[in-house]
Amino acid sequence: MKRFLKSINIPELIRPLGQLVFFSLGTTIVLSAIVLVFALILDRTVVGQTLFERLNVSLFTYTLINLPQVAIDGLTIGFVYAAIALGYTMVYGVLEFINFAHSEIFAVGAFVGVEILIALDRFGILAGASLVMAYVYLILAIVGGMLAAGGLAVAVERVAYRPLRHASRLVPLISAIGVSFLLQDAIRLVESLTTGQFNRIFPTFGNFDRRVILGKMALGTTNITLGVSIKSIIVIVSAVLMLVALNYLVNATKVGKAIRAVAQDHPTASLMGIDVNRIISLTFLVGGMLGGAAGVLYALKFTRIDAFVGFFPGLKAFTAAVLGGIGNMTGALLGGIVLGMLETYAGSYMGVFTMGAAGTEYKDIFAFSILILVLIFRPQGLMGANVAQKA
Amino acid sequence: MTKRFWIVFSLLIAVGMVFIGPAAAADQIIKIATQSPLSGDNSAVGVDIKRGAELALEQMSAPLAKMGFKVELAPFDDQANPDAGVANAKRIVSDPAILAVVGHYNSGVQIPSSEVYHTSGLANVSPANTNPKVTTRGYLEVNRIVGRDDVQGVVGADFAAGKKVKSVFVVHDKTAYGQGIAEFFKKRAEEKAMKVLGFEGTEEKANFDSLLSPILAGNPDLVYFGGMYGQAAVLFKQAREKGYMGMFLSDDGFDSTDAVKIGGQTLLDGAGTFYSTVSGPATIYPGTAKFITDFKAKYNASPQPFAAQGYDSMGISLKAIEAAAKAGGNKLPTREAVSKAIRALQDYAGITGKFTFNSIGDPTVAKYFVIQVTSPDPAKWNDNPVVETLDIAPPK
Amino acid sequence: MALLETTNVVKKFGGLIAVNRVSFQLDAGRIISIIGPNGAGKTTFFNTLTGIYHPEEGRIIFNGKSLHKLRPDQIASRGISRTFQNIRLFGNMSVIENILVGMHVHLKQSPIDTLFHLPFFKKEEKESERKALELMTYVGLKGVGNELARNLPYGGQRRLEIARALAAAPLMLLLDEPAAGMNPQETEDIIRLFRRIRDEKGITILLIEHDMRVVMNISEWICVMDHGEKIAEGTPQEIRSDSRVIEAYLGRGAVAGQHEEKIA
Amino acid sequence: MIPHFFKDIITRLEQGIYPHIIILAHMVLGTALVYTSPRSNLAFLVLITSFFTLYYFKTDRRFKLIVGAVLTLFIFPVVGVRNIFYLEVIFQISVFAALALGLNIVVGFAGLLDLGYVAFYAVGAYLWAFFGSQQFYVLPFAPGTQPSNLPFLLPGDAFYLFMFIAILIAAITGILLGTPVLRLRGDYLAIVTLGFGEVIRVLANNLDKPLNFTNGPQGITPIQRPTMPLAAVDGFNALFGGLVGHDVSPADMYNVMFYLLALGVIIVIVFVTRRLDDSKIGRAWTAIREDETAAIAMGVPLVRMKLAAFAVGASFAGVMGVLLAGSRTFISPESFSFMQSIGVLSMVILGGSGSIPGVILGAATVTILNLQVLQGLSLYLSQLRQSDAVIPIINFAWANLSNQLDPAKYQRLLFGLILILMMIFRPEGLIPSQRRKRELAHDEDDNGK
Repeated sequence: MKRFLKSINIPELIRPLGQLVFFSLGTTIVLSAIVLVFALILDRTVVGQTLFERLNVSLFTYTLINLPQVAIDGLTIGFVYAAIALGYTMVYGVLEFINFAHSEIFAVGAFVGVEILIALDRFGILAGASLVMAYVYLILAIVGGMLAAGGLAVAVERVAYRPLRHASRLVPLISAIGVSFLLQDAIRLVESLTTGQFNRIFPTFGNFDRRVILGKMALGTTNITLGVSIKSIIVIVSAVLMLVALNYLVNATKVGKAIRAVAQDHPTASLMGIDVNRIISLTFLVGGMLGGAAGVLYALKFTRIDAFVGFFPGLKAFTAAVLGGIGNMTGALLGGIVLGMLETYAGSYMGVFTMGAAGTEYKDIFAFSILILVLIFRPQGLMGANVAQKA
Repeated sequence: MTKRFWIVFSLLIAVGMVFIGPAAAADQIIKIATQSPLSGDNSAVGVDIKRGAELALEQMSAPLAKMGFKVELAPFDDQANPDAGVANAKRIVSDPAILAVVGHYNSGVQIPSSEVYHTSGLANVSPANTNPKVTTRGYLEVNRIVGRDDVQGVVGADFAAGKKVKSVFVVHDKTAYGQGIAEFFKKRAEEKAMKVLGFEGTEEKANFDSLLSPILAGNPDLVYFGGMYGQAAVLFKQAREKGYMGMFLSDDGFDSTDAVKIGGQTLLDGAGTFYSTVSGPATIYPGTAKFITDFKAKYNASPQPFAAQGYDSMGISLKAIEAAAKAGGNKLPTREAVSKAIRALQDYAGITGKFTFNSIGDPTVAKYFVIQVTSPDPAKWNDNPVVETLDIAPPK
Repeated sequence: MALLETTNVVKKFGGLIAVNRVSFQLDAGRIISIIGPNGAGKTTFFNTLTGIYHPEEGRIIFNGKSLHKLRPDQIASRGISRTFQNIRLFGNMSVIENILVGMHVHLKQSPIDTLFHLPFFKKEEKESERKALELMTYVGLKGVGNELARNLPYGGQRRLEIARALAAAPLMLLLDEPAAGMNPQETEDIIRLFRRIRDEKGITILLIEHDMRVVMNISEWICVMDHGEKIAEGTPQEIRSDSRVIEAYLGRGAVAGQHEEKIA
Repeated sequence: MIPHFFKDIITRLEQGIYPHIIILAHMVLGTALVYTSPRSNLAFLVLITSFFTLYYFKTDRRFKLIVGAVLTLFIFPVVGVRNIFYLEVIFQISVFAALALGLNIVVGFAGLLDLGYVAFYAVGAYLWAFFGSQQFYVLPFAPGTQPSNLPFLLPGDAFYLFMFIAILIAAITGILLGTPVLRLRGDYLAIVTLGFGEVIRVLANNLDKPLNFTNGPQGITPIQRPTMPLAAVDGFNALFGGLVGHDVSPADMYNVMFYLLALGVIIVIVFVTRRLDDSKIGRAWTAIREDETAAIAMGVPLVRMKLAAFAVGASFAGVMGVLLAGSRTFISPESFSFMQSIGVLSMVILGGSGSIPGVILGAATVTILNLQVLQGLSLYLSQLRQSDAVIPIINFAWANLSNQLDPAKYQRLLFGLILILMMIFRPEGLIPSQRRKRELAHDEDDNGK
């Protein structure tokens, strides 16, 4: 036991936790400050007046009181993005290749997880499950989703990417886009033939939908509750666990060392006796498993999934990976959090600040604009990529 | 290599053609097309529109058969996509045997597709399209047997006013349908002196957090959603989870068992969930008992919303073709004659009401319902009680 | 006046200093070699000269004008042409088209000329085709104008790359290991070609080379780099006997004579 | 030996007068089949494949031109008005061929993977949709609440002018979008253009407030068509009335007109593409595609040349957008989704990026697969479902087949398969691009051949 404990590299386990707290707090503070400054400025203008007429509260108070909830929401979705982004970043770090199909691998994970739960539900197992068993079933679904997604990722790499590894950069990317489209319809085909349905809905069980109330605040004539639902907590905790585990795998194990070696230089790594193909498969496996777990968590959080469920989260997660510095794991984390926060802050306040002229419908444009701005002005991302372009 | 491939390919096709020969053109065949989403998101409803029409064709084509016509159904899948709808429409009008189209679930598809029907003089009876523009273009060929969004939005707002709603937040799904209905709701709500705290469109299907924060801050008496259940139910569920306890109101896009599968108990909490619709559950119509039994017998499933309307649209088409054929001396009627015959029908007794069309193709009186969600069990969706029924003539 | 003058050029990659304060002068009409062990920063130095990298510090003056912050294509139009260490031809274009791309900066045809095949366009295309064929003959590629570049034999590809570089009518030609992978006969031929280019066209040549026979045979001046720094400079004779060069290049205890044949 | 025997026949068929006969025979056979069974997909396939015989068999240029003109200007319109669906198929092939040719400049020539190409199509479509409809007067109204009987902003004949304006506007949009992003590496560029495509679609969806420019998701309708001179209809009827069998209505004639317009645009595009390809600009694009670093070192201004490719490609899409708005009379954001971009991309990849005949073949194949084969299969399956047919042995009743199994809906599968299979097995496409052979007269002389 002691030897086992000794073999665990404690700092490597804890380091990402510290980074997490730091990034989350930092982003929250910066964004909150920006929003508050805007609110202060706009409060005197017609924007503040309109809001006052409607809700009988000043724009600044409105902004301030909503802030904690917005921050929590932003953080939750941020962690979802971060978990998906890790899949992009792992593959990019090793192969310098954008795995466009990762979003569908994520979707497959979500579908398998949800199908497992629906099957359990059909046998009436879920309805009567105790709280502990509910969590066991959830974990079962997550594991199922991870295995399916991981396996699929490996298969896709084998079939559609490996034969193209030495072609020019765009060739595997086009193939990946093809895989992405193919998988979307494949999911639909399988779902429609087996279930006749197009949407799948995460069954209601356990206490996941309950909300932990953290506080109540008066806003004009109404009361705002500050809270976080249990499923959001599950999402955050699982995402953190995944990040920590992945970080440990890559930075403190032998396999991780091999992965890093392959990322540095394929030929040299193979000269050192590393089976490059196996490591690449492993990378896809790990990336896919993370994506699959994220998929099930996504379904848990948002209830309804369809075959195209992966597209937007996938694109956002890719943005997050680029934002943080693609190829860099900590960067993916930071990117996910920053993007989730930015998006939620923008979505929550833009409508109020522009008097309804540009509301949440511009949320996605916001994410794309960030992607474009980052790529233009800081293509290496916030943290800086650990892979330089091979000239 | 490639060249030879093409030669062989072309030759093969040519030879094949010689063997198949020109398909024998069977005269005296009458086809009635359906166009609805048979696949994809809206397919549950779309398939049942087709099934309703199919059932009607089976049961009511006897008079035409007696005249020596073989009546066939030609179902098309518009995929809820305007491009697919228009391409199908061109295909449909190019088949001279097709004399009428029952169709479209989505107004966004019906409007461009019916331009094609219009130019070819092909009659179209719509079982479900509620956008005003469907008929306000004034085409002779285009008719519908349901109400209109500009009325349905008003029905919703009037219902809300009746429930003493003082403030409302309006959300829509950024589709032609959802936004249209929401705009009319908003207009009427303002007339009724309700405070419209916000009017937002969103394509988001999962994460409504950022949309919910202004809703929660404003804490309106009612949240109105113009659009489909897939978004509405998720939004409502998330709103409840965040502590909103007011009333939800949506439109006939909400009418699907999946809505309650998603929302579950949350739809029943607080001030409850209601939706307005132009198509009540089949059970509510006087003549539908037999339809439901027949439908269940044939398809082994309960009819989805608009199945009965599909049945009636087909019935109207058959009746009009019969009338036109009789007027033409039992000969195959022209498309124009069929279109005119539909407009000429008086008090056609369908299972969802008596239909007479006005000069632009709206029914002279249409029924509107407001239904409350009372059970979290998807199986009991059709038992949800109708809390209000209105007969309203289309606006001038 | 020097054709090319660099002063304290520094190029870093993150923490790694690839080129460290290199100052260097090159007079017009000479043939100069840069040598140094692998990773000495020679190619990086080339890339800073041609604008692929921008140096963090220092000045590069070419033909009396600074090349500061210029893009590679702008530098090319100022009269610096180059070849690459690993041949970088446009493989799926024909030989003649490769050369025509080299002439890009000198072609004046406008889109209007192009679309309507105005007389000027026809004249220019004809003229440039003639020049391209001349260049092919000049470098010893004949009758392969319509071959795809990737189908040429290795030596032919090297020659084509030189022809393409010459097509831009440069003042200075940068050659990155032009003799790599050639047999002695081919090497002999190509050295003769370089001399002709310099003598007949008056083009200054700066080359990186590992093959000491080539270097000693052709260079009028040699500049030695190691670890990003210039450690020596001089005539071939001086370099041959420079102790620092021998140490850097051959490692301690090596005997120059044994390794002269081929040092890699 | 049988293969030998075939080889002999084929070699003989490729010589002398035989190609002419084969081409004509194929064309006449196709026409006859379509004429006798106007509702058969197969017959139509025979007719449309006569283009391939025309393309593949070596005959003199004039013969090809004449046969091509007869096919496109005479047979297709006549066959098309007899069955409007064919005209729709031919029109869609033309539209997609034009789009694919435009994308081909960006992807095939310059090697820039643009996943948001449909954005420029949208720009053109919305340009005419705005100016050729009542939308200008709808600006202050929320979608769906405008009064009826608003006037049109511009007369329908401004359509022709806007085909040219669209070239300009789309090209400018291409430059505006391209300027910030064309420095990016290929794979990043792909993702960013995808983002741009989505941004344009979301904008079209959302620019209904504060001022109602696009009418949001409701889309803009009606959009004006240019006036059709009565003489055209009468003339067509006088000339072809006998062949068609019935008088053509102006509505049908519009379809013919838009088809001919699309054809005209394609001819212009092919002309421009070929001229550009054989010039300094085309060589620069190919050089960039082959090796950016080498190209820029040779003095090719990278960003400017990429922008040129973007602008030229965009302008083609812009024109087709105007045409689409005019022919559909209805435009909504749904028509400009990411899937459309991928559809056009798969046409380019399937046919052979950089190859003009290849890209046209790709567009035709994918469109026919989409509109005829997949939909034909769907119709066939739905007939089977209605019937009592049973698969023997496994005893599966077709009626029980899921309604969701509808091949027409599986376009993504089709596009995906095309992209993957082509990348793995034939990345150069069905008809690979070929560099023009120059007539290097005196080079050959030198060589003494």
